[in-house]
Amino acid sequence: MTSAEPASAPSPYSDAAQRDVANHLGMWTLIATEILFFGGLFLAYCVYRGAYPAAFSAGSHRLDFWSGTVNTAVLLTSSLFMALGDAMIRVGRRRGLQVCVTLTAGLGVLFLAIKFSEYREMYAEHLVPGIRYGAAGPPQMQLFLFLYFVMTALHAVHMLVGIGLLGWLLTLNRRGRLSRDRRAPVSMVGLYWHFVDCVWVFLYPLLYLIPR
Amino acid sequence: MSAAPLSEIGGGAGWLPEASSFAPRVDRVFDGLLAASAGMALFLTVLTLVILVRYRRGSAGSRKAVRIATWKIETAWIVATTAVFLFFFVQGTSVYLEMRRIPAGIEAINVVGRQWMWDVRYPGGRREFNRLHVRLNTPVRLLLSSEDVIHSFFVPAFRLKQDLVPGKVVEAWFDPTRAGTYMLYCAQYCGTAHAEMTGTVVVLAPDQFAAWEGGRDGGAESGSPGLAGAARGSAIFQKYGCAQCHGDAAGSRAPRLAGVYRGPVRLADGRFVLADDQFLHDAILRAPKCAVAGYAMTMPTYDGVIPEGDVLDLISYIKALPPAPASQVP
Amino acid sequence: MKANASQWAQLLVVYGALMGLLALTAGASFLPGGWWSTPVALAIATAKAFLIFYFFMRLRGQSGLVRIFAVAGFFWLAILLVLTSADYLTRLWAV
Amino acid sequence: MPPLNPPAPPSRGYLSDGTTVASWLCTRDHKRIALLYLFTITFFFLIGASAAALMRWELTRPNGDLMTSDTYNRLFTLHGVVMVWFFLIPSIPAVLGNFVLPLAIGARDVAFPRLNLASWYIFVCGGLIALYAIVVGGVDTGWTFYTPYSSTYSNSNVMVMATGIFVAGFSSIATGLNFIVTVHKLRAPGLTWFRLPLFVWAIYATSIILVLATPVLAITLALMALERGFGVGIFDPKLGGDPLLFQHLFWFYSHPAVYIMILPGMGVVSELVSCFSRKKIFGYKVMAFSILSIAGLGFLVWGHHMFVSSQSVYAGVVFSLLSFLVSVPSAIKVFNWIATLHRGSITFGTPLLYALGFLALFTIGGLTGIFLATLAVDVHLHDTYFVIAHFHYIMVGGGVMAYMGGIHYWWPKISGRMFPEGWARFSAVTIFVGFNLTFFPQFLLGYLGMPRRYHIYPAEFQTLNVISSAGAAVLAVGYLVPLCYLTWSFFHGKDAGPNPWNATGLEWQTPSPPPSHNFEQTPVVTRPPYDYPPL
Ligand code: HEA
Ligand code: HEA
Ligand code: HEC
Ligand code: CUA
Ligand SMILES: [Cu+2]
Repeated sequence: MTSAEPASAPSPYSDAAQRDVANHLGMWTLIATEILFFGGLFLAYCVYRGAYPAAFSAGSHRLDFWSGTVNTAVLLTSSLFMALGDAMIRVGRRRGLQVCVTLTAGLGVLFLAIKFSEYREMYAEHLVPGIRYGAAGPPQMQLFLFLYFVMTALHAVHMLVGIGLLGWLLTLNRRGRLSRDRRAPVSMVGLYWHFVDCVWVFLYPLLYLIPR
Repeated sequence: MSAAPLSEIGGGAGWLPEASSFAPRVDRVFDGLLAASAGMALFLTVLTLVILVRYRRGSAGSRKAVRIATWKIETAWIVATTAVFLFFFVQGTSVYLEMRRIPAGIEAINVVGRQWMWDVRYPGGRREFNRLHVRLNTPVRLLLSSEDVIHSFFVPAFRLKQDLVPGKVVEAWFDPTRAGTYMLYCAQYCGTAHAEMTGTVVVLAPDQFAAWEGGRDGGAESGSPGLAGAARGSAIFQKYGCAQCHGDAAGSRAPRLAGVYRGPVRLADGRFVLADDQFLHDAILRAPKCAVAGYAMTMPTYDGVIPEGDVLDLISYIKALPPAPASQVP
Repeated sequence: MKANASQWAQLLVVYGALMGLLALTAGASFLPGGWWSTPVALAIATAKAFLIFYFFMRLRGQSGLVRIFAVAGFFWLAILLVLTSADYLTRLWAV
Repeated sequence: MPPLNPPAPPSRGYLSDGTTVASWLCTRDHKRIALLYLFTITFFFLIGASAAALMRWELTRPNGDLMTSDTYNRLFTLHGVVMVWFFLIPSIPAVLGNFVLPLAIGARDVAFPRLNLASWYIFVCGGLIALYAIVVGGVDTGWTFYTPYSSTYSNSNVMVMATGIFVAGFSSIATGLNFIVTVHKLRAPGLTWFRLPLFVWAIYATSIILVLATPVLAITLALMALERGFGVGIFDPKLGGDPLLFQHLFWFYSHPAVYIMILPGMGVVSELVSCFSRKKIFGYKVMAFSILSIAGLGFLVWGHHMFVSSQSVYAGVVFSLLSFLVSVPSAIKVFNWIATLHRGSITFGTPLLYALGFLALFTIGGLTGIFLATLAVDVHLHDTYFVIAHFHYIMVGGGVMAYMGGIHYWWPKISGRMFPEGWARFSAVTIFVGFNLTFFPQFLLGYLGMPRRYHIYPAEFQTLNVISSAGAAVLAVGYLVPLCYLTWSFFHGKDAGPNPWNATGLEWQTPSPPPSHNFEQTPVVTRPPYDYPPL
């Protein structure tokens, strides 16, 4: 969708600027779709938190506050490096891009590792509804924990896709396919990565910071 | 259950009767909509046909542009349409709010929906299946709940419909204004036998209602087991809704009863017992004690619901069923 | 080159603001909670999201059309939340 | 615009640019992808129609003795799922939209040709998964998948079918995204927004709905499937979950989805009415804005499917009011189409017959939608055959009629050949008659109280049901005849020439069938749309 076409293939575009705007519009449309994809989960969260505030608070306090907080910092930092990488390729610094994207992907992997250790911890504590559950507490706490797992797992799947896209950028760059004038893939992957970061920015207070 | 006779639907009237206090009000809104829509549709049809004939290619009609500014025409019909629509919105909403305003201070009848039967429990402790008896011209309040999936309590003659949602109790009410027997349907799809989750609402004049309250369905006298009992048992089997689960069309929700008698039955706890009269008796009245292996415990307890005489007739009926070809052990 | 230095500086400033907001919201969660806790946490999250959209995702340099596309998803999400709340918040009201 | 009279086509344009199977399966040409979609959805239509035929056969008997309840329940679920997600939603957008939209705006292709091809593969994947669910035993939840029946109690292949619909949803999203960007960025020079044909407006508005509503369906089906798989979930009443939340999420998608199914049809009908009355569409700007307002307001009315679900009374009132308001632009469109015919120079080609059928049947379906939006009346009519008749009048009488009209109108462009006019008129009239015979009795059945999804019904409903089934047989003839003559004419029809209807619109300035790159030079537009010479 975004890679450079071979010169022989007919392009629907008349010039590069038109293609660039089209790519941006396409990516932002995809992000709008993604907002509503997560939106169904946010709606369920709002409805049930409104209905069962105590159970949600109890569930929230079974989560590991520090894992969530550190993970937020990790993702914000990864977004910084993604933005720096974009700034690098804008002035043609391909080495700089390589370093920044590598750091971004590394922080993404770190995020997933912390997330996974959280999951494992909760599995050990019988806090996984439907798989291993035995927590004392109101039955509605399972609604919170179920939403926690679905929301964070869907987010983690998006992270995995994002890390794959970052790997693709690294490959393109190593093959010399990215430059100051051919940087659409960097912008597109960047938009996606920042968006996934934004989703977490909302998940963090909603899941980890419910007051007692 | 299938093909109810005419009288079951309309209480004798061929067209849909107006048998509750708000039925006429709903119908007046409907009639208004029908008149406006039919008038509009007819007008547009005639108009279009006239245009098609007059302005077919080569006809003599004038092709000069219309003199009125387009925006004026557009504004006119936007405003007119909106006004007509708002009129019907107000009408429909005011009647609806009245239908939802539930009169206070009436003892409620509990109606429990279950795949695929209606379990009606009256304030006095009396219980009926797939049948609701009410007194003419006396408002009735229903507390609707479901034990499994969503069902919907639908009596067309009353213009009444309300979903039964598992996990909550929903209120509904009606004021029957016409004696008769009316169809009750489950209107929300609820699985295999959704189309058979039907029943009747019987609206009785006050004296008949008092007689019904006094008796127990005319109190079937307990008869001796035997063929006559089996014949009566067949009717009772239908009446209490046994066939909903044990009938031939019911799928695999409940064990087939043909050939059960004097055979081995494997219970849920692994034991085998012999299905003798005592077992059948207990299975009907106290199902949980006789949980059969391989089935969900969905059979209601009929203790205090089915008179002892009817139980004996049911047992006669089950004994008399021709044995099934296949093994009964699930 | 100078333009770039200022651009990187700007990204770093935004990053600092993001981390500051994170510290703020994490710290606030140790205070005794009240009715204001969740609105404040969501306001901070919204501020963070705005910074990410506006600077990291470069909405500030984009045309109005792209900005409309960026807002559309949130607008439709608001429709979903508001009209569903119209049901849940009024269920117990008397008729 | 007068046609440019391009030189006679040397061959059959895009059809002869490579004839191997690979040249079709790896194509990025929007016109070939449109044909791939055409074959696929025709196949699914035949499946859905066969299910309808079996259902109508069963419904001739009140006792339900031709098939078991489980079979019947699987049939209407299969029918609803296939007809909605695998036929009608992709019908006009993915076939006619794909073929015509780039031509109509003077573009060489859509914005993302590879994504376009990928969307077809995704669609086929979803379709195969759905077919697998049908073959291994079907699904018995109804197309609405209401919980807790779907998530807990059903014993059928709910997960597989939900996966198929989930996958097909991403095909919808890809198509919508592609069309939005195409309309924004690839219009020919001079083709300003208010010079766009209304068909393009309609596809654009539909694409917005596709992109913003479909993801909500995807997450809803995923939540339902998770609940089914793990035995725990957010719709489960035992944990305090609310089955109504599922309904809110489902209808937040599925009401906008009904406008996905009708807006493209409205766009097609605008083209047909204007072309066959040789007159500019009446109130062009109002028509364009009404398309946009239907798409926008359509997101605000989903609660009208839940009036008796025990949602809040106040929410019901709000949703009822909004449902009346969303109907205003539809009414305006009907008036404008009739005003377009007024003082035109009307020829009765087959496409116009379909457009007139659309006008009549959509109006009846829409007016009965007004009945259903009226709170007090819907309490009685909800989940009866009145609703079935309402939406078949709009979706079959409106949507499918418009699709057939569009296929006939652009067939000369797609195939380069003319269809036999006599047969085509015969089948258009047959469909109209058969349709009314099938579905008008269902309004009466519904008012008398026959519930939906019932194959065992009181005996006095039999007469009307038999009439309805007889109508379905007539309808079957009306649908099968075009299948035959269109296939025949693709190979043996008369040469059409570039512009057989003398229509305006950029697509008619190319040879028929168009060459692979559509235009030799990018056209420059200087005139308003529907610029027919004065009469
Ligand atoms: C393409 C599909 C389509 C379209 C376009 C519509 C359009 C409309 N629908 Fe329909 N609808 C469905 C498909 C569709 N519907 C389906 C599939 C269901 C059932 C789903 C299920 O449960 O399985 C359904 C169910 C449904 C219900 C729920 C019924 C119930 O289950 O109880 C309601 C209730 O409000 C409703 C209303 C409307 C309205 C008000 C419109 C309006 O948009 C119609 C507007 C059009 C007009 C109004 C006609 C033109 C007007 C005039 C010519 C002017 C006349 C002027 C005057 C009267 C002054 N629809
Ligand atoms: C979106 C499009 C769409 C279309 C085009 C149709 C087309 C038709 N529909 Fe359907 N229908 C729905 C969408 C659609 N429907 C939906 C969403 C439901 C609700 C499902 C639910 O409740 O969950 C429904 C439900 C529904 C019911 C109600 C079932 C019930 O509630 O119990 C009925 C009953 O008559 C029906 C009939 C028909 C008929 C006769 C046609 C006819 O127009 C079809 C015309 C075709 C024929 C009559 C047969 C022709 C045969 C062939 C062309 C092929 C033959 C080939 C071979 C045998 C190889 N439909
Ligand atoms: C809601 C469904 C349902 C209804 C209604 C129902 N049953 Fe049952 N019945 C079951 C199920 C499920 C079982 C097996 C599990 C159990 O023992 O409860 C069963 C078991 C039985 C058995 C024991 C069968 C065996 O194989 O040992 C008998 C006898 C019986 N039912 C008779 C009746 C009679 C008589 C009625 C009506 C008065 C009736 N049932 C109504 C569901 C039902
Ligand atoms: Cu109970 Cu349908
Ligand atoms: Cu709707």
